[in-house]
Amino acid sequence: MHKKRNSFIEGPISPAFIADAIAKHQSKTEIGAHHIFLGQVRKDTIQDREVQAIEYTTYKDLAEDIIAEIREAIFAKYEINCMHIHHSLGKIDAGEICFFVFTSSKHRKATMDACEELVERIKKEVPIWGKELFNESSYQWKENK
Amino acid sequence: MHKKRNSFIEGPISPAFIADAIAKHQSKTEIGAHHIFLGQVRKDTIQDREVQAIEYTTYKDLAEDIIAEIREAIFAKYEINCMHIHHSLGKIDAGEICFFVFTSSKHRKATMDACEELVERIKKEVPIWGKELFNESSYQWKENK
Amino acid sequence: MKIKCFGPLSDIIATEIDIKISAETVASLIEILETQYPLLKGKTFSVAVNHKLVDKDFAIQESDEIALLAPFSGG
Amino acid sequence: MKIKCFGPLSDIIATEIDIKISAETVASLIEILETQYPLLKGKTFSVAVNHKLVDKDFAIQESDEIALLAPFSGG
Repeated sequence: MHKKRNSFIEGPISPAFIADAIAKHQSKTEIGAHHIFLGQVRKDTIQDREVQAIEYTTYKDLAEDIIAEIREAIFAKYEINCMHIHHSLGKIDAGEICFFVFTSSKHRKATMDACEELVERIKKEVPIWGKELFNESSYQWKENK
Repeated sequence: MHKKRNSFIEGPISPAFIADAIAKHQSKTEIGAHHIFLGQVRKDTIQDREVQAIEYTTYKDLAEDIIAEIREAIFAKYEINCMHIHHSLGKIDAGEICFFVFTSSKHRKATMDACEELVERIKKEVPIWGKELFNESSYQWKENK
Repeated sequence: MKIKCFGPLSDIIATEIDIKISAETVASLIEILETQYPLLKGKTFSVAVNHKLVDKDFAIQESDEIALLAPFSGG
Repeated sequence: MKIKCFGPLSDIIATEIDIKISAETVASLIEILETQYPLLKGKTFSVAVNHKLVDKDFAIQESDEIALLAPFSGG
């Protein structure tokens, strides 16, 4: 059985957290290429109202299982050395980072493809919901296209 | 005329430098997606000799012109908000980062494609050379496939 | 029966309800919920039973944890 | 004439030489260099004159900065 991982972080993902994740790979000298995707909360204007923040919730028990399945599938499909997936929960202000996907491998092609597929699959398959918060306590539920 | 940029950094690119580049984008709230590529020096074994470091040189006057042309072409081709390109010069030890490409845009597809094309074009078109240093002062010139 | 509701479904029902419902399958449970919460009708969602995604004809028991999952919007 | 050599070409010639050569084009310059540095023969490289990539029939002058560029290997 796979060890259950904690893919969720309360609050925004800080640049320092990302730097730390990068630094941890410097002893892995078989790695030649890293690919990082970062999702940042946009201050979209929707019918004259500005998105101030997105509040994320998940159904954690199911989400971690699905992320574990996706990880396994990506490791089986691409020759990559490691992958890291982090998603924020709670209120993330516009301009802050809420999603961090990090793949590493010997050569760049595999890391790029793995990173891209991970991002697509997580957005589509993992039970996470975003609530776009406007001024004055109004909101609308985010929809992924 | 485009302002000449300094794309080169003496020595390795530190995780803190990358974190700083990410943090600078948090005020740009129209951005929804960042893509980062990092090249890391591999400790390859070539005919029983281990690569300890790569020493990078460039022909700077020409390199900056070519990078500026590539930037312009990528901005024309993809809907992206910004891009950053950094390459190390001098001796970069195995495990350290020597190449950093960073693209940002409203939606993820454009950032991914722009980042991938930037990496390919820079490796192919920019006059940079890597010398793979082994133990005991022997070396061989790196070849891009 | 414990039912958790996620995303916009939590606005229609609640984040969690514990109600007496005698339903043998997911499909019959949804039918009953639709009469109690008419706004649920026509909504797209998936269902998990005890943390596993299941089909509409999946058999359920009083002790199960049911989750109604609106379309995901992470990232 | 100042000639800079990059990558493996710097091992064959030097990182920079300043030599008297009367050559009117890049092609004739290369021909002369190949007689002085026989290891240059058969090597693939591109040529820049005053920081611009040029073809082999490009006309050159004594005051130009010539650069011989081995295949690139950045990244």
